[in-house]
Parts: sequence; C-alpha cells; structure tokens
Amino acid sequence: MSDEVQVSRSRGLQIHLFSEKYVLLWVILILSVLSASISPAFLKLQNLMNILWQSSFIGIIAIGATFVMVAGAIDLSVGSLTAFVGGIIVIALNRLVGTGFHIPGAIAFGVGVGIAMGYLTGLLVTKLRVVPFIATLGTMSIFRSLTLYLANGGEFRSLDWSYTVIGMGELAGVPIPVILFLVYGVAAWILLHNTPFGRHLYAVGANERSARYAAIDVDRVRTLAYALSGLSVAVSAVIVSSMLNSVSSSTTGLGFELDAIAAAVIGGTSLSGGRGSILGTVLGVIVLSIIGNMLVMLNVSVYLQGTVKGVIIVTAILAQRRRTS
Amino acid sequence: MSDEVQVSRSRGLQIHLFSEKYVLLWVILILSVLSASISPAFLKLQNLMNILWQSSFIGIIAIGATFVMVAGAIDLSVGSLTAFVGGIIVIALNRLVGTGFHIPGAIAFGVGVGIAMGYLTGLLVTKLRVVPFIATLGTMSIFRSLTLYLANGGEFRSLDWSYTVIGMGELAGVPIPVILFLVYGVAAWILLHNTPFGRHLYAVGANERSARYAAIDVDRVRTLAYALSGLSVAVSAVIVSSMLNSVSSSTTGLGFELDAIAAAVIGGTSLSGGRGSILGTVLGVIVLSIIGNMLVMLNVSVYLQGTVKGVIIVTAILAQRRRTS
Amino acid sequence: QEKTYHIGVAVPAADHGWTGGVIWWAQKAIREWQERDPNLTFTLVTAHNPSEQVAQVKTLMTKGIDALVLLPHESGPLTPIAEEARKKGIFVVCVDRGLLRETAYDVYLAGDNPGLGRMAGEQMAKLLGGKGKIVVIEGLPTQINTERVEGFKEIISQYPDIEILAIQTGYWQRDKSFATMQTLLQKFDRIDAVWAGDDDALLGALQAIKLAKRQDIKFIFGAGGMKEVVKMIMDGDPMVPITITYPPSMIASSISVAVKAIKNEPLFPEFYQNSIPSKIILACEVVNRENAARYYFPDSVY
Amino acid sequence: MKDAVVIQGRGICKDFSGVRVLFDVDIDGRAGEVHGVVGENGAGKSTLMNILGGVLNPTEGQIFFRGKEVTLNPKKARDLGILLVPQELNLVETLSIYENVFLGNEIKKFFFLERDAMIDSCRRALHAVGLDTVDPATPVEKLSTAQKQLVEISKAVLQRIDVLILDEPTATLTEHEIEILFRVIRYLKEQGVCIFYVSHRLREVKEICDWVTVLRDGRVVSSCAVEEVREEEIARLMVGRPLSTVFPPKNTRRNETILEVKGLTTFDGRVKEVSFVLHRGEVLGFAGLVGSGRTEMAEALLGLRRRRAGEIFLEGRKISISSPWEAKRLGIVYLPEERKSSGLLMSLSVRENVSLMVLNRVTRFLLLHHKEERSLVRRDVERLRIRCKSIEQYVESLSGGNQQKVVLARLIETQPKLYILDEPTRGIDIGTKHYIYQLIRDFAKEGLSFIVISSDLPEVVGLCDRVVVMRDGKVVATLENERINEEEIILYATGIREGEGM
Ligand SMILES: Nc1ncnc2c1ncn2[C@@H]1O[C@H](COP(=O)(O)OP(=O)(O)OP(=O)(O)O)[C@@H](O)[C@H]1O
Ligand SMILES: Nc1ncnc2c1ncn2[C@@H]1O[C@H](COP(=O)(O)OP(=O)(O)OP(=O)(O)O)[C@@H](O)[C@H]1O
Ligand SMILES: [Mg+2]
Ligand SMILES: [Mg+2]
Repeated sequence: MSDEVQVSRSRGLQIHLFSEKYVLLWVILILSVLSASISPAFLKLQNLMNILWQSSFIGIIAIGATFVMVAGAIDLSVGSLTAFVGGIIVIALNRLVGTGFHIPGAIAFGVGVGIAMGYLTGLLVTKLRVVPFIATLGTMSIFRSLTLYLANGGEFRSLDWSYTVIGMGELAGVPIPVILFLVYGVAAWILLHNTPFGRHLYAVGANERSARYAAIDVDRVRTLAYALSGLSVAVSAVIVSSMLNSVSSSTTGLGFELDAIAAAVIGGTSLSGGRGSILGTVLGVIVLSIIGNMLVMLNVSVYLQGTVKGVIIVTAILAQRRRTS
Repeated sequence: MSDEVQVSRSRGLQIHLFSEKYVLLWVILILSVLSASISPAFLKLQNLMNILWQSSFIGIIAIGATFVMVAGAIDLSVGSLTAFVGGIIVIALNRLVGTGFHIPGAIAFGVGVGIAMGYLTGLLVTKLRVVPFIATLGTMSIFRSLTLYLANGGEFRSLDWSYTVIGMGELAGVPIPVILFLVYGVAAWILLHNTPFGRHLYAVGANERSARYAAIDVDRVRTLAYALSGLSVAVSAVIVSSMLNSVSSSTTGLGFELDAIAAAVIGGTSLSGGRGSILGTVLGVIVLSIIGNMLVMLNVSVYLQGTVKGVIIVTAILAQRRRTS
Repeated sequence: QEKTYHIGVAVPAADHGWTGGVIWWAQKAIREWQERDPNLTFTLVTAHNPSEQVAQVKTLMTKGIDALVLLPHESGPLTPIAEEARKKGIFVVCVDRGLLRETAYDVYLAGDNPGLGRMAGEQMAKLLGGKGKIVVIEGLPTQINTERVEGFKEIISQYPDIEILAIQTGYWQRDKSFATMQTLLQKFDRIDAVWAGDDDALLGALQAIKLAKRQDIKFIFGAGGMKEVVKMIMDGDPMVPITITYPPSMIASSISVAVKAIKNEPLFPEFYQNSIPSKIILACEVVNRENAARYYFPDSVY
Repeated sequence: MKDAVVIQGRGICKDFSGVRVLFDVDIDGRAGEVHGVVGENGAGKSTLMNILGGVLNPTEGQIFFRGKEVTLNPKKARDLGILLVPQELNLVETLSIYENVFLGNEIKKFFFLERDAMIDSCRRALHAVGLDTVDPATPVEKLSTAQKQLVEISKAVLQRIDVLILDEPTATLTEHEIEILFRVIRYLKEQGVCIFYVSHRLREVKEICDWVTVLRDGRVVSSCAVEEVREEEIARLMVGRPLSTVFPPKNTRRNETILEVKGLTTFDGRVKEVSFVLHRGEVLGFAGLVGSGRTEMAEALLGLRRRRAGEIFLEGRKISISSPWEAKRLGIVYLPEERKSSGLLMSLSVRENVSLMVLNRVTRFLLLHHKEERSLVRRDVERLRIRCKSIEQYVESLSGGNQQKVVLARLIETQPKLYILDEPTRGIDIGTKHYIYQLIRDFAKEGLSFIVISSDLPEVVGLCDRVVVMRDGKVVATLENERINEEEIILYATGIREGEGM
C-alpha cells in the first residue's frame, strides 16, 4: 500500500538528510567508518580514488542500464557486448597503427559499433517484439560467441602501449576513468532528468499506454534507450580495454550485467520501469565497489566474502524499505 | 497499442495447432527434424531419453521459478541453493551412513532445508519488503559462499555409491530423473492450474493491489511461492547430487537461475507476473535441452555455439511474437 | 576399408585464460590429427558446470565415440559418468583433475597442483632469501586453487621470517586481480613480493603495482606459463623473474594419447611398452630467463 | 464560427479481433456545441470516442476534420487540437501532475525542460478546474480518483484546442466538482470548442448538452437536439425497452446493531473521530465532496490505512482488522473505488476475476471444479448483463462499465455479513443500475448490511436508509427519513450548514 508515501518530493536545494533518497549516502558513510576503523588504510586518498576507479567502468554501464530500466526493459547483453566492442576497438587500433589517428579512430569506430549493436537490440525488442529478457539473453550469447570466435578463444592485444594512457592515466591526480565516469554521469543526468526525452523514458516505462496516448513514439524511445546502453557499453569498453591494453574474449565483462542491474536497483531503479535516477545508480555502484574494496581491506576469507557481500546488499536495501516487484 | 488484445483463450480440449500455445511444439518438431536430418543418431531412443534426462534437473527448478514468476517475483538464488542443499544432503548422508535409512533420511533433511531456505527468502521479500531481485541476488551470494565455506572450496563427496541409483538409475528403460520430472510436473500442474492457491498466485502476480483488496493474503501467497521454489531446488539437488554422487561447492548449479528463468520465459511466463503455465515451462526447458544436445550432435564449433543458441532462442520467441516487458 | 574412429573431447568452458588455452590447444591437436589421419573424427564440447558436462558426455556416448578425453569440471561429479563410459568400452583419458576411482579412467594425465604450490613456495623462499613480507593473489575458490595455495603455505611455513600478509582472490582474471592488488597496495605499506596463482592474475596485479609506482615490491611471479609472461621473462623484465608451468597443452597430449591407444600404437617408438602408461603426471617446471625460449609459443592464445 | 462542423465521422466501423463493435456510425461535432453520446455499457461509446480522439483506427469509414479527410493518430490528433480525456484515466502515476499535463508536449528551452514555466501554467490550469490547493509537483499516484479526473480535464484549458472529448468525466465527481466542470465546459463552448460528452447520468446530459446521439449495440439509433427528447425517452432508446427508474422501497424496520465505529482516526489525519452505527439489513450511505475522507474511512476500517485511534465493534465484539483478508474472515468485504488499479486483474479472464473471492465454493477435495466455476460465473454474467464474448475474455478488453460489473459480481457472490461498496455503480448504465439497487435491497431484506459510499446524489437519496455526510474527514451529519434529500446533503457537505454537535 502506498499510503505512507512521502507527500512532496524534495525539490531543488531542499535536502532531507534522512529521506529515502539519501539513505545510500548513509550506507556509504557507515560502511566507510566501519572499514576505516578496522583498517585505517581505507581512508587514504589513493584508496578512495581506487574505489571510484573500480566503480568507473561498471558505473558507466550501469548508467546505460538505468536508461533501459527506466524505460521498462532490461539489457543482459552488456557484459558480453563490452568484450565484443573492446575486441573490435583493439582490432581497429592494431589495423590503424601508423596512421597517426589510430587511437581516436579505433575509439570512434568502437563507439559506433556499440551504439549500432544497442540500436539493433532495441529494434529486436520494439519492432520484432521479442521480450527484452529473451532478446538480450540471446544477444548476450551471440556477442560472447562472436568475440570468442574473433579471438579464437584467446585475447585481443593492442600493439600500442600508449593506449593505456586512457585507462591508467591521471589528470591532476584524478584517474582518467574517474573523470570520464563523472562527465558521463553528469551528461546522463542532464539527459534523463532535464530533457523531454528523459521524461518520455519515464512515461514509457511507467505506463506504455499513457505514453502512447500522449503522442510519444514509444518504440523509438525504447530503441534509443538501448542505443544509449550500447553507447555506455562502448565507453566502458574503451576504459576496460585500455586499462589492461587487451581484452580477454572469455572473461572480459563476465557478470557485468548482474553488477550493473544490481547497482541500478540498489540505487532505486525499478525493474518494472518508470522509476530510477542517475544519482541513485552512481551511488549504488559506489556501494558495490566499497564492499569489494572493504572485503579485501579487511582480509575476509574468500569463502565468506559472498556472505558478507550478500548481507550488506540486502541490509542496504532494507534500509530503504522500498518495494517494487 | 494493446487494444487488440486477443479475445478468447483456447480452452479445455479444443486444440488449435497453430495457436500461440502450441508454437513451442512446432519449434521442438522443427529443431528435431533439422538435427535428425544432419545426424541420424539424434533420433535414437536413447538420445531422446537423454534430452529428457538433461531437462529434468533444470526443469524441476524452472517449475519452481514459474510459481515465483507467476506471482510477480523472481528468484536468482536457485543455482547456488542447489549447491547448498546438495552439499547438505551429502553431509547428512555421510553422517547417517550405517543407520540403514541414510538415503531417505538425507533426502528428507535436504528437502526440509530447501523449503526452509525458500521460505526465508520469501519472508525477506514479503515481510522485510526487499525487492525480489536484490533479495535473491543477496541470498544467491550467501548460499554460494556458505557452500564454499562448508566444503573449503572443494567438493562434497558421498560415501555410499548406491546413492547414484537415483540420478543414474532407470525404471523400465526410463531414467529415474525423467520419471521424477514428469511426476513433479504433473503435481505442479495440478497445484498451479487446479487449486485456489494456484489461482491466487496468478492474482497476486497480475495486480498485487487488486489481489489484496480481494481479500487474498498476498504476503502468504508469495512466501509460499518461494517455499515451492525452495522445494523444487531441493528435489533437483537430490537428482544432481546423486547423479554426480558429489557436489562441487564452486560450480554445481552455476547459471541454473538464468536457464530456469529463460525456460519459463520461453514457455510464456511473464517476468512481470500473472502469466505462465507449467506446460509452457516444461516445453521451454526441452527446447533448451534440444539446443544443447543438437550443438553436440551436429559438432558445432565451440566458439560459434553461443551464436547458434542465441539465434535459435530468439527465433523461437519470435515465432510466438508475444510481448510483456 | 580402414576403421574410422570418433573421439569425444569434453572440457570446461573458458572462464579464465588458462581454460581458454585448453580449448585452443585441443583444437590445435584435433586439427593436426585430422590432417594426418582422415579416419579420425572429433567432437569438442565445453560446459559451464558439472551437470552440463555430464549431459554432454552422455550425448557423446549416444552419438558413439571410441575414446573420451575428459577434463572434468570437478572430479567427484564426473566420476560416475566416466565409469559408465568405460563400462561401454570407451577409452577414457582423464586430464588434469583426477577422478575419484581408478575404475573411471584408463589413463590419467595431469599437472601437479600441490606440487606447483610447493614449487612456488620454494622459489619464493629462494628469491627472497628466506625473509620478507608477501601477499598472494589466489584464484577462483575451487579444489585446484585450494591445493595450490595449501602447497604454497606448507613450504612458506617452514620459513619463519617470511610473512604472508594476505591471501585474497583475483578469480584468475586480469581486471579482478588488478582491483584486488590495488587495494592490497593501499593496505600494506611494505610488500616484498607477490605470488599470483595464475599468469593472468599476475598481469593484472603487475599493472596495479606499476601504476602505484611502488618501489618496495621486488618481484612478482605467477603460474601457468602464459606466453606474454614467458616473453617478459625472456626479455629480462626485472619484476617477473620466473613462472611455473602448468601447461594447457596437456589437453593436446591427452588427445594424442587417446589416438595412440585406440589405434593400439605405443606412445612413441622408443617406448617399449605397447600400452599407454596409466598415469602420467607432468612435472612443474620453472621458467627462467635462461630456458624461457623453450616455453614460448607465439601463436598460442595462452 | 458557431455551428460549423469541425469533426465528422462517416460510416465508421470497428472490429476487435474479427468481432464488429461499431456499425456504420455517422457522427458530427460542431463548433460551440456539446454533443452528448449515450448508450448501454458496451454499446461502443468509448470505442467511438477513441477513434475520434486518434488512439484507435477505424476498421472502415472516414474521419473529416474541417472538411478534409484525415487519418488520425495521437500525434496528428494533438496537432489538430483534438484532446481526448479517456474513460480509464491514462496518467503516468509515477510522474507529477505538471509532468503529466505536459507529457509529450513539454515546454523547453534549447533541449532542456523549462520546469518553472510548466509548473506555473499548470498551476493556473489546476485553478481553473478547482484544484487550487494541489501542488503541481505532487506525484499523480497520491491523488484521489476524482482529482486525477480533474487533472486530465485541466489539459483542456492549457492548450488551444478545437475538439474536446470527455468520456464519462463525472463518474467519480460529486455535485461540487461537476459544477466546476460544467463551468469549464460552458467557457470552452463559448470559445467555439466542439465537445463530446459521454455519460450515464442522463440528467447531466439534459443539462449540459445541445445535441445527443444514442448508441445501441454499436449502431446509432437516434441523433437529435436535446430539447427534442425527454430523459425517459433517451433511456428507452438506449435499452430498447421502457425502463422503470423508481428505486425499490426502503427498509423501515430497525434491527439490532451489527457494526459500531467509535472515534476512528488515521495517522495521516484524513479521517478524524468518525463514529457511526450500522444496523442489520440496513443500507447506510456515505456522502461528501471529493476528498472528504469517505474512501479513507473505509480503508482505515479495513486496516489498509494506519489507524491512530478508534474502536470497531462487530456484533458487539471488539475487533481489530489489519487486512481485507482478515475482514473477509469476519464477514466484511470491500469494493474498492478504483477498479483499474485496485479491483481488476487485467491480464486474467472474466471467469478468473469473478470467481476470485469464492473459489472455496467451487473447490472439491482441494481441487477446483472448473465446470461449477464456469456455471457460477455465467450466472453472474447473465444477471448483471456483463457484455463479453465469452467468460474467457480478458477483462482488459471489456468496456469500462462492464469491467465495473465484473468487480461487483465478484463481491456479490461472497455474501458476507457486511458490504462496504465504494462507488459501486461508477460507469454502469441505468438499466443495470436499477437491477443492482434491487439486488442490494433483496440482500438487505435477507439481513445483509451495506455501507454505500457514493458521489451520485440521486443514488444516495434513492437507495439508502440513512446517510452519513462527511466533510474534511469528519462526520458532519447523519440524516434519516425525509431529511435524506439532495439539498440537505449538499448543505452539510459543503459546510454551509454546520454539523449538529457531532
Ligand atoms: N481492446 C478490445 N478488444 C476487444 N474488444 C473490445 C476492446 N475494447 C472494447 N471492446 C469491446 O467493444 C465493445 C464496445 O466497448 P466500449 O468500450 O466502446 O463500450 P462503451 O459504450 O464505452 O461502454 P461503457 O459504458 O461500459 O464504457 C464492448 O463489447 C467491448 O467488449
Ligand atoms: N487537499 C488535498 N491535498 C492532497 N491530497 C488530497 C487532498 N484531499 C484529498 N487528497 C487525496 O485524496 C485521496 C482520498 O480522498 P478521496 O477523494 O478519495 O476521499 P473521498 O471522500 O472518498 O472522495 P471521493 O471518493 O469522492 O473521491 C487521498 O489519497 C488523498 O491523498
Ligand atoms: Mg466506455
Ligand atoms: Mg472516494
């Protein structure tokens, strides 16, 4: 029953520190204090940077997932698409080496491929009307398989080590992936919360029929959401492939889909559409990264890490006490 | 626009061979003819038995997943719960060896644990109001981790080889797992389609609020759906553990959740609740098994298997042209 | 008319670099054997979990195979089915991970996981001069990993001056190991050396160390014998002095063993027994700068 | 300008999966005219309106807009200035009021939303429809059904429109809001807007409309100026037979008390100190304006809303209900106000919807007896005249009034001690309405008791033995006998006459 729903939404600068929206900030704070009190190294600036860094590539994908989920769909293919686009980028880069624009060229190509693949997935869902879960389960399987095929089961290795600058470089002490993450997050925030398109995503996800009555091109909106997911995957693939200067056809991106969806859901995005926010997703990813970091910092036994992680995630959600099936 | 909702559903004995409901039978037929024409071994009775046998353990879990999904929820923990319950059964069996009732004793214990775990997961969703996706993602992580912990990363090995009779034995030429699968399927069919409880599951999944206003104890219904999922997992764990006479803490059950959900969705169960059938799920599982069997029979390159699988699954759904997000 | 043979090869799906290598080597051996002998056909299958592998072996049996080369997902789970296969007269070669009972295979060909761990421990002690603080990046929580880590700890425990600061998992994956190492570097101000349970993990961890510009870490080594790592050793990378082999090519050898066995040929002409040895344990070898060239296969994927 | 034909349908037919529901319909909408469309439930009114509003395409026939043939879709319709307020409200619940009002038509600067501009104009529009106290940033899910209806209507004053189609706008409104609505309609009419008005309340049709078209079974049976026909005549045309519109006789005997509520108060303050008694075999009406807290009172009674204070006695025993499920065990059932979100299971069939609460009656040895279930449902379909192709039809594809009948049928079958009916006849045509009144009376005679919350004043007056009037969450009067009349109720409901010391 939604009787006890809060009555007015916090707007603009009005901040209710204990409102649902800020629970995740509290969760982050509590986890941090806990970790820091056991292992002071947790609070080192470099470690905090590392946490953001480790959030970056999943974070960007989770932002894409948020668009899709707000529009009432789901994308399971992001993990294997990361490997696929990453592989394509490395291949393109190696082909273009010597032309002088091999790095931007390969990236542009990869981003194009990512958007195109997302768009195609979107068409599968909207035009051919395959349920999103199955459509993207199918493409997940297909992208992984094509990647394995292209790499013969091995890895794609870039010939130019200077490519690692993107994934490993820093700008004024801040890792470039973190900067990319923030910039991407802000752009996504503007798009989702401050443009008619973003508004339409919510409408489509919450009530497809109303959206249709309001003369919104539902199929177009949803297809574009998938294209955005493809774009996010491509940006993330740039980071991932440049970080290690290579892409493994078998393991890169494994399980990203679950992490991305989990981050979005922790951040308040509903699996049934119409609810969600970029800030929530970003905080959700950070919560997941903090947990990962903390488990290592506190030297939790590898066998029990899953228990700790599970308990923390459930507790974090419990603190929000929200329900949408 | 969903205005053109189809008006009448096929009823009772009336069979429309081309209706949506029977599309999966056609898919199965076409796949079989295709496989048989390339590799005649496909049609060997033994191979068809193998396909059913391979369907059995995922199938039973998928039936459990159908209950949960019809009730509008989701259960991601089934895979790791399979390992957990399987492990528990083997431990109990080894403890009880010599008492004479060690096999039935261990099975009864495992089934009890399975139901209890499902029930607890259900309470997490209904009483503590954690969104199903996160609640079961959490328990998935927790069960796997506890299993690893109990086995120290290794495997649980049963001391009594006669236990394999259940998983490997045959009765009148039919593998025992297949018999269990059929019996379980019929029981589930009766429960879902011919009892008030089954009807309540649909109601809760179709519109939680309406169900509540119609005096249905929504929380109880949904909790029981999870308990049924736990029971299904336990039955499946009996088959898996006896088939292998051991349980691997790290890999047993890996990915079962995705297979089970995929089977249910292929069979027409909606991820948003209120739609689904046992027969559909069973056919969905068989489609997946046939694909797996076919890939081996036709000697498809390992790297391209994923592509073939993805394309077939999407095409199968396309043939049904149904949409629920 | 010559007799034709069908050989089934069942291995786990590639979930990290090493298993990727296994598939590559299996395909290489299959290709080479088929070129040499057109009467041989092969079916290669990969599985994500033990029950899927059991199902695949069953399907292979129905399809009709003369020999089965099986790299079991886990030993226990695959024992009953291997036994069944053998009862049907199929020649079973069990690779890498043992089966529970000797009746389940004709030939067992494997690397030595506890031995690898022990060897890593000895090398670590030697390179450190018996004194220092180390961290271990272990692999996926599985039997193999446990055996390696236990072997390693067994040796290190004999050196009271070597302290294991932490054992954390990198899941045998590069990016995960990178993140784990990054965090460990923050936690410990002084680390003398690192052992990664796998060469993929080593590359990830090494990247993290380089990035943090840590001077205190003297070296890091892994296990497996991945070509990039062998190349680094060959080129004299100061950070990576050695690695320990655990070659994925063992699958190729096993396929050859199976072929020889069903054709009733001895292992090699100079081998005076007609039948194949029932157990072959591959020794772990230390790859160092001197011998690295012999372990380098530039066209392999691993 | 006036009287010029703006929109015109010619020979319109519509099939749903091969079944024709509209046959050769001709309809004209003229500028500055209110065109009433009436007919039984399932006659095809909404289908016709949806076709004119561009959300459905006719199977056959043409639509002319200002003389030119057009093919409509939602976007085209908007561009032409056609606004449809559908019967089943189509607001996006999770978005706020202003976001809904401007959905698909956002005010933007460059690519960005202009929030403040939208909120400002939205506030003015809400003011025009009498929702001045509501913040445009409130999420729609927090509004009452009636408020949502008004929000939909407010779109009409925001945009420049030529055609306004109102599909049963007054089904949930009370006299007060209806007056505001009529003011808006008259204003738009003066502006030369062409308005279609669908309603089952013939009195309203007589009052506001200039022209009336009567549909029966998908065909136009009459189309004429309103002055030319009397109410009874319209009713006869609709149903195809003369109708009795007299209410069944009331109950004059006073039995023992079955339910007593003392000082019921909720946490959210929507219900304050509500006390009343209900006797066995009595029909107790609840009247009041939108937002007076009648629905909340019922919800609080059932434990769907948290109670802060208050005692409830059922047959003298103190009870505490925390869910409809417990209420049903005690013999109390509730008909929710909003059928779409709280009543129906849209993806299930008529059969499954109707039998939902009485499955125990068709269960033999733990198993459902499908034949008995079907015959039970068929009986209800027949007596409530639910128009469906078969009982296996999804309720999603029923007409609005027939959906309401489905929910009502479910409730009626349970036969508990006490019914709480919230807007029971919302959207139901006059023919069936009187059957339902008769049914309620018959049940009451058998000793069942009723609480009827209704915004339809003639219904409250004609049906109820006693009437409780609420305002601002408080009971302001309890009327009996000859004091039950529309005037008296309005005086109390609007606060012109103060409560009698309650
Ligand atoms: N999407 C649909 N699919 C199938 N049949 C439909 C659909 N929508 C409406 N119908 C049928 O069309 C007929 C006319 O329905 P419509 O909604 O136009 O009736 P109405 O006159 O508005 O009735 P009410 O007064 O109950 O609102 C009904 O018999 C209904 O069952
Ligand atoms: N002034 C108000 N501001 C905001 N919300 C209001 C206001 N008044 C009422 N509501 C909303 O109205 C809803 C219930 O009131 P409702 O109108 O249903 O009462 P009612 O007396 O049953 O009227 P009716 O049944 O005629 O709609 C509540 O959910 C509440 O959020
Ligand atoms: Mg209607
Ligand atoms: Mg109300």
